[in-house]
Amino acid sequence: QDTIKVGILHSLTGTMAISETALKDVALMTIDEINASGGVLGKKLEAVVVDPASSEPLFAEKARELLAKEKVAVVFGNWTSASRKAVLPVFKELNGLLFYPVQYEGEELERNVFYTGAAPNQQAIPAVEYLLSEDGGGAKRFVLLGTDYVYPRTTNKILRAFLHSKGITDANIMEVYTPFGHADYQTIIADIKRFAAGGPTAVVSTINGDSNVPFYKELGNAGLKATDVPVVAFSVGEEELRGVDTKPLVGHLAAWNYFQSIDNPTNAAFISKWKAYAKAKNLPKAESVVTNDPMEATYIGINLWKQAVEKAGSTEVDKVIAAIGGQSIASPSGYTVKFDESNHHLHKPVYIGEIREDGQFDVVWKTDGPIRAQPWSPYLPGNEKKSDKAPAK
Amino acid sequence: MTRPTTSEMLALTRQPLFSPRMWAGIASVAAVLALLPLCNLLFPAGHALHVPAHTVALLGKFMCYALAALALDLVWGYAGILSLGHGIFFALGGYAMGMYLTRATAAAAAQAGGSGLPGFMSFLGWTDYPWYWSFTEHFAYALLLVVLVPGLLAFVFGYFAFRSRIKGVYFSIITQALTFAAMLLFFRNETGFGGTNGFTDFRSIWGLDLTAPGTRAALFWLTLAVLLGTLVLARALVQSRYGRVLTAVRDAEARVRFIGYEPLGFKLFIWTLSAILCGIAGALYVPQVGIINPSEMSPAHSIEMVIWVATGGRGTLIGPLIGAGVVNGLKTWFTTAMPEYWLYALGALFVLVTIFLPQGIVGLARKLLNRRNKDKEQTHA
Amino acid sequence: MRDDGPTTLIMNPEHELGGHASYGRAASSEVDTRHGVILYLDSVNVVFDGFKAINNLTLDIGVGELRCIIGPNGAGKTTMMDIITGKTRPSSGTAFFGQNIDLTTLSETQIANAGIGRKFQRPTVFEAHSVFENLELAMKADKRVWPVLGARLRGEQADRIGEVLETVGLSAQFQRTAGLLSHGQKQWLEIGMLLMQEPRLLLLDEPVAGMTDAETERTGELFNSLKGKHSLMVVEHDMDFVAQIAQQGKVTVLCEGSVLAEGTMEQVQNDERVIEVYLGR
Amino acid sequence: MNMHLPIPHLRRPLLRLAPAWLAALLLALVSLWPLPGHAALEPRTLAALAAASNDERLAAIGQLGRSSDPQAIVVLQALHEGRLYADPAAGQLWLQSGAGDAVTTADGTAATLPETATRITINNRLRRALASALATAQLHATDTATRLQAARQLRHSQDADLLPQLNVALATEPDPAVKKALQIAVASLELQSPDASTRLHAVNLLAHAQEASFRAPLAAMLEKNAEGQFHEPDLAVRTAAAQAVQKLDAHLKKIEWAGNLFYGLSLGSVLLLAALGLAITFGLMGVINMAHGEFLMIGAYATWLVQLAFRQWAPQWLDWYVLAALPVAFCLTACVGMVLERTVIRWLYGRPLETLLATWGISLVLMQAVRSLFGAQNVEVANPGWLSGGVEVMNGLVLSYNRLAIIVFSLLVVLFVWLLLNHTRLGLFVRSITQNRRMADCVGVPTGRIDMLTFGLGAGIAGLGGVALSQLGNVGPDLGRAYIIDSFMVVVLGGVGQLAGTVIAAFALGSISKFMEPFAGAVLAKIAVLVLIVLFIQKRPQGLFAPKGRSVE
Amino acid sequence: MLEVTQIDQYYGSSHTLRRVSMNVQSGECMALLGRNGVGKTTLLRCLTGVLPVASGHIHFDGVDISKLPPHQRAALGIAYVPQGRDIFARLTVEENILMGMARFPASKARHIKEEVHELFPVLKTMLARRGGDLSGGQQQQLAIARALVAEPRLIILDEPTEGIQPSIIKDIGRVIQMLKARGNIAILLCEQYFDFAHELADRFVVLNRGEVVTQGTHADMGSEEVRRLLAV
Ligand SMILES: Nc1ncnc2c1ncn2[C@@H]1O[C@H](COP(=O)(O)OP(=O)(O)OP(=O)(O)O)[C@@H](O)[C@H]1O
Ligand SMILES: Nc1ncnc2c1ncn2[C@@H]1O[C@H](COP(=O)(O)OP(=O)(O)OP(=O)(O)O)[C@@H](O)[C@H]1O
Ligand SMILES: [Mg+2]
Ligand SMILES: [Mg+2]
Repeated sequence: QDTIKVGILHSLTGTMAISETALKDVALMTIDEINASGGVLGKKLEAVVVDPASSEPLFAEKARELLAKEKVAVVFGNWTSASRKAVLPVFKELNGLLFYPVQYEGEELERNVFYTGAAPNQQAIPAVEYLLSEDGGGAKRFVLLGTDYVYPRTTNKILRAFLHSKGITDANIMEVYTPFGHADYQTIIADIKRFAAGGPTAVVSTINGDSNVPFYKELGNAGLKATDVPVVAFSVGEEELRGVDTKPLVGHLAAWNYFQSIDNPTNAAFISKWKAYAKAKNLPKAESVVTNDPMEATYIGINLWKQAVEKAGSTEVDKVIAAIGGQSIASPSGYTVKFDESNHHLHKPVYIGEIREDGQFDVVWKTDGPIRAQPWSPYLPGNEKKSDKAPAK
Repeated sequence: MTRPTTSEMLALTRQPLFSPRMWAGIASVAAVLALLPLCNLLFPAGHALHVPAHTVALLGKFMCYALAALALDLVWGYAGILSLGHGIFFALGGYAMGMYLTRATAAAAAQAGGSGLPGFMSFLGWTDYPWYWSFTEHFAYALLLVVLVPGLLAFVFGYFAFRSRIKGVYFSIITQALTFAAMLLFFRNETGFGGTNGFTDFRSIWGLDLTAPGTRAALFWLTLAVLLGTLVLARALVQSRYGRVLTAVRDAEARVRFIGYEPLGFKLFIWTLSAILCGIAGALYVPQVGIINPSEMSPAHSIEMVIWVATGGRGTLIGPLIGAGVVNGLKTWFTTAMPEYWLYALGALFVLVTIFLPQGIVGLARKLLNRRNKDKEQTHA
Repeated sequence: MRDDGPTTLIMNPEHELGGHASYGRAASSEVDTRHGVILYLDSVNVVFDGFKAINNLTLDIGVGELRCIIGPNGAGKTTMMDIITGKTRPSSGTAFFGQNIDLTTLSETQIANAGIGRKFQRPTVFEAHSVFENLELAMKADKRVWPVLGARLRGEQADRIGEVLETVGLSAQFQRTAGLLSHGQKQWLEIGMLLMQEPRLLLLDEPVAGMTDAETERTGELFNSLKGKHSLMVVEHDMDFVAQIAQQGKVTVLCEGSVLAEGTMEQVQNDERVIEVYLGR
Repeated sequence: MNMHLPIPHLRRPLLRLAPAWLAALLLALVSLWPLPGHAALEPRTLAALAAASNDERLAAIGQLGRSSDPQAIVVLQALHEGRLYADPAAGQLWLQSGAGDAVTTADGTAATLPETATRITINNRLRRALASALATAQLHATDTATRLQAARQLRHSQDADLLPQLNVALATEPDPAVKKALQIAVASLELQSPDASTRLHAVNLLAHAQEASFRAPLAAMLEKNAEGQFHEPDLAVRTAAAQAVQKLDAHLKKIEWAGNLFYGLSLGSVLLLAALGLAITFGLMGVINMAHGEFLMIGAYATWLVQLAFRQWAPQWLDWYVLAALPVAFCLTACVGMVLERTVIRWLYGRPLETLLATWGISLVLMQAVRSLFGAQNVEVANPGWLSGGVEVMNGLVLSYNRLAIIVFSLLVVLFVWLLLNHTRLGLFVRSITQNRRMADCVGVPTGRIDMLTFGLGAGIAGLGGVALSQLGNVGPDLGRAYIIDSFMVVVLGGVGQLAGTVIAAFALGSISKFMEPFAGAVLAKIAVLVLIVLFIQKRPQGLFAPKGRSVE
Repeated sequence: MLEVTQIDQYYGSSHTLRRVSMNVQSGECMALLGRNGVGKTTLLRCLTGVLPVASGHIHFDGVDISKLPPHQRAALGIAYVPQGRDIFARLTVEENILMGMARFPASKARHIKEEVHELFPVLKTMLARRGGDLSGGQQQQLAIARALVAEPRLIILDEPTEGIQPSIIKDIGRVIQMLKARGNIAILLCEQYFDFAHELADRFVVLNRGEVVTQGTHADMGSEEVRRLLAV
């Protein structure tokens, strides 16, 4: 056998296709790139793309198929936490290897999973810290606005505890949730407006996917500007902004570990590769493709896996897991990021960006360098006991 | 005019459950299915007769879907009640089983030093199981819930709906509203069922390791047995006088009243039975698939169930089984073979089936069989 | 060819009226006909969005009587049957079955189980069922869910279905799907279903519409044979047929929702008002 | 190393964080090359605009705002709008003109932008200061509207240094409206005044301003500090403040109520537009049209395409692209609908449940087709100028233009459909066909053609709905799925085949949701509405406008 | 005017019409007789196009219409009063009558002719009522009215007297006589009510088991042979 099979488990249809399709393409691009430079251990990588169609049971089924039938060495995939939770048992049972590229709520550490997205302390906490700072507007009141599911609920719980530690009382925190696919934010924005009359206010948005557009449109039309009430979002990146008229959004914020607008050679190369790839493969709207954080996380995830395989000299899961800790790579985010020796997360820099008229971000704040992930947030009770070493077999 | 004899007429009402040929067909399919886990257990990987574990798992899942489809066909095909919300019963059965499995996992974790609560509960800051989780650590009670919860919900909902004489699309749409509302409710963390993530990461059932091939095989056989049992039961039901009253209700509900049957009870019985069967399907599904979450309650999922039935042939009992197998099988195959284009294939399939096979796949099979029989007769004659 | 005609229908003692407690759960008590009257309608009114379909109608039918009802189109004959069978609720007035059963408070099912059967003006049968099954469904039996679940056809019940099949002339068609019958055949089937129900009171709305003259006559014989054991209310526009079955019995003429005339066939046929509104010149 | 990123449509170099050394260099250079001519704009101040520290830049902005030089405003405006460039090498600032690419130096002389120049980026804090500074500078503008705008802007300023300037402006202001706004701005600053009577005067003024943002400072006066003393020592002022708060609260309640009403209407109109097409294809024709959502989606994508076309070929008319999108979307979806009707639906009349299966298949195909053609991501549909923003009524309730427009539009569409169905024979024929297809055929109704037209009409109306939806939310392949369930609820709740029912049901559902949302929260409100629908159907098993009569059994 | 040659029709595998031939001339009334279930309605449905014919031809005015869909036949002037009335139940009586004029352009189909009201006075009083609410006999009258307003050249009546009160049956008889007298309309009348048919028919055909077994003129209608064919 002269190829190594690599599974790509991203929804290409259904509600999550909107975000995940691009990750599949980036993964394929990265694999092409690796193959062009000689492959891994002298073998070419062969991507096995499947479509779990945004359905969790199908994710589990497809994960099993990839591991048991296709016998892939590693799987790059998933976006939602629910889908990740759905495939976990399969990866554990069949001792597979999953690279998960999206920021998430933490509270998880699995032997078979490597997390290349941000844990809450690598995204949410710094963002709120910024909002509290003078430059961020010195917010005294916070609206925690999210879609009603696990990621926002968890993140907001962590944030609330964090805000308490900063002396912000519950009276100054408003927590609001909307159902999936909510498209009518009139009432909520009126409420925010009323709430904001009580002092400098910022909104922390964990609104999911499709609801962002109606939210921002309504926000703009209601006359709430970023200078009045800045909104920082954790799931709005360049890709999402492609579908929004950004003029009214200028000045609103996002926190990520990577922005396309970051200026460094690695990033420039990454971006131009992606554009060239999109054009070559004739992806829809290839002329206007952008890069974003999960795409970067996918890209470095695959490369780090390659390094680990080469270090281990084998694609065997146990050996790769043993080899991966401490692997590092010069990433498009401008820093050399490395896998933590023990907790399966990356050390990543955090950037806060303000939305620009062209749909890109102006970085207005950043950490001094990569910071270590805390999968178990210290702001949640009971977590102090938890070990942040990934469990052994 | 010749008058039919009594025995002729009695023979007509006392038909065998299935024709001998049908029996043979069912038996052989069942036998092949039953052998699969054995092949998995007995032959080592690489052996010509080895059946990979994931194939067994996949077929186990399809059989659960088939059971749900069969349940749906009972109400839709025979009582004319189109439910666009059967996913709720499936999910409730699944959740009931999931509660048991989750507790088993949590209990195992407690021995290793965990809190004894599932992660999402400790996360909510709960120190104990809420009341509606009481006794779910007992397998028997969980089984009771599997039957009771969907059954009770269906009974209450059905009682009021049928009493108000809600029919047709009105009924369909409120079932959809029901499942949609339930989905939103289960999405919430506070509801105490794990929010969007639902339950996953089950370890053991009834003390047995869930990942062990033997346990998997046992679950597979159990599902197969339940499916066959249900098929026979359903067949007996629709062939009985009750079944005939039911179809009469479907075709002319008002007329049925004037000959002295009260449709409410007839509908309610089949509706509740169907919900219970669906709940059982869900309960069998969860340990085999390893996850239950609110997406099972999404309206689209319920519509898919309807589509399995329609594709196979509604009002035929065998049809839904075939439909569930074919649609899901194709979906499994397509999503790997042509991940970006499979929706075209599936969509086209649905369109073509409705236009060219009004009675579904079974209808087509019947047509072909009839034609062949006729040809035979002609050649004999 | 049949030679014994409708006489096969003469009921064996087991089917005799009152021989059994009523099966249906509806009639908690047996219908009380000690005064010799099976149906009372008293000053019944029905209004449909302002239109008075039944206007202060008072009418009674005796046990074993065959009553013919005639009257112009739209007089309210069908509506009257709707009231008796619970399909329509009167705006005011009372309708009693025997002395004790208040029809206005019962559901269609309860009324059917109390012993009132009906043939509709437009033949309505269960189109997806065979002729045989239609009769089987209509057959007198306990029609609640649990008993039905356990019900199996017994030999004597099958015999009875055979008899009725013959009576309505559908023996050869007994396995055919009812939906495929012609209009007239459906009429017969519905009459057959009514016979299977063994009701105490039969309401027949235009039973011979669409039948040939010969068949009409046969139907007439059938009804005459039922007279006395059952009470019948027959609505028809075919005067020859009415004359055949009414014989010396009472004929009621409805017009604009109330009784216009009542009397023997001869009397009403010569009534000027009846000729004016109904028979024509 | 500075990389020039190859983004073709961006002519100017991408900005980045200005490193500290750059700013220092700039500062040095600027001081070496004094700007000629304009002594009033100190080069040092200008240079500080590009400084690394935001505090320095804030100070510079403040200074420029108070400067009397008209060029100061120009510079500030450029900074505000991201048109100000600095070049560490040249030590110079450049302004890009708002309209085109013309570039001037800070003093207004024409120049060309060097390759090495980078855009000066600002953040919200600076933006806020800029707005304030610009407003201060504009207090004396000749245009009344500009002055009013400036005065309004300054109402929320906390900067007590502004007081003298405001007072100067107040003294010279001729326009009463501007004067009022200025008074309020002054009053809001005077709340901090050490003089009790000034404070009392301010409180009384603010009591009439009816603006939510003054509630907090007023309420704060009534609170006690840690030592148990009122923040506001003077009793009279406190009483006045208490009254003012009361008054404000009453006003806020009123606004909330009116707001809910408007939101309800608006949500109702959205539901109506989403459901109206379905009321035809499903309600009148009996097709359980699961692809209805995709018709909405096609309408929305048509809007996007029209917008693209306008951007490409008629940018000067861009603001009116929505109007052009209406007929385009209608025709496009109607055509798709008619093609589907002729090829698929027409085999399924009289088998309504099969239509569910087939249209579900169609919906899958349409959705995937859009994904293949335009990508899985959302596409950007911008509100044109006249649909952006909103009008503020009752001092605090913003009615956004797009929502107002959609309410009106939905009523127009209803009128159109009503006329078409009730005042042409089409409606009669459609109804006759659904009731008895065979007989309709026998009396001479060309059933095939009528079916096609009607389905096309339903689809086309859905397309119009899509245009409206594109102005509110995202436009993506899944757009339809989000609305299909609501649409069916509306049609069924209103009573299948009842146009009036659909209208009433849509507005009722909208209002109920919106009145419930404030106290139940969006999630529970949604659940409650669904449960209410279930309960309501129990009461009226055939919807709001149930068909009556003998024929319905 | 109407020429039916050798048509066959099958319901599935049952052969319902066997090589049926007949013709109807303008200005005459042709009676179609036969026992229940012999295929009368089936034949009429074939003529209106509701059912396809398996073989054979139907010519109307010399044009072969056997493949035309019903609405095109209606456009040629064939009106049909079906057995079972087929009223549009949720349309008003007025709309039901207007539907009869569907083959005309809208401008010609706005008003109902007074003639109809004279013939069926009840309908006039019930114009705003839903068709489905009418009594059986009223519906039958409505169905006939709907056919008459189409100004047909061939009118096909399937048991038009069913459920109608005697006086109106007489009126309908008079109408048919009048139509006959006009001379430009062909009438095909399927009727179980023998006396009624006898009175009106110029010619007749008797069907039995889907076959034409006898036919003849008015004079032969009372014959023993015909009566035997109609008896049970
Ligand atoms: N649901 C209803 N709504 C309005 N009017 C109705 C309704 N039901 C019946 N009617 C009217 O009531 C009157 C009586 O109708 P009914 O059917 O009882 O007449 P009938 O005596 O049976 O006539 P026929 O001999 O023609 O069958 C008719 O004028 C009819 O139009
Ligand atoms: N849709 C159908 N499919 C199969 N057989 C049918 C169908 N409709 C009618 N038939 C059969 O075809 C035969 C002729 O029916 P048709 O309705 O033409 O009879 P008819 O002469 O009009 O009788 P009637 O006088 O009772 O109206 C009957 O035996 C009937 O059972
Ligand atoms: Mg009647
Ligand atoms: Mg007939």
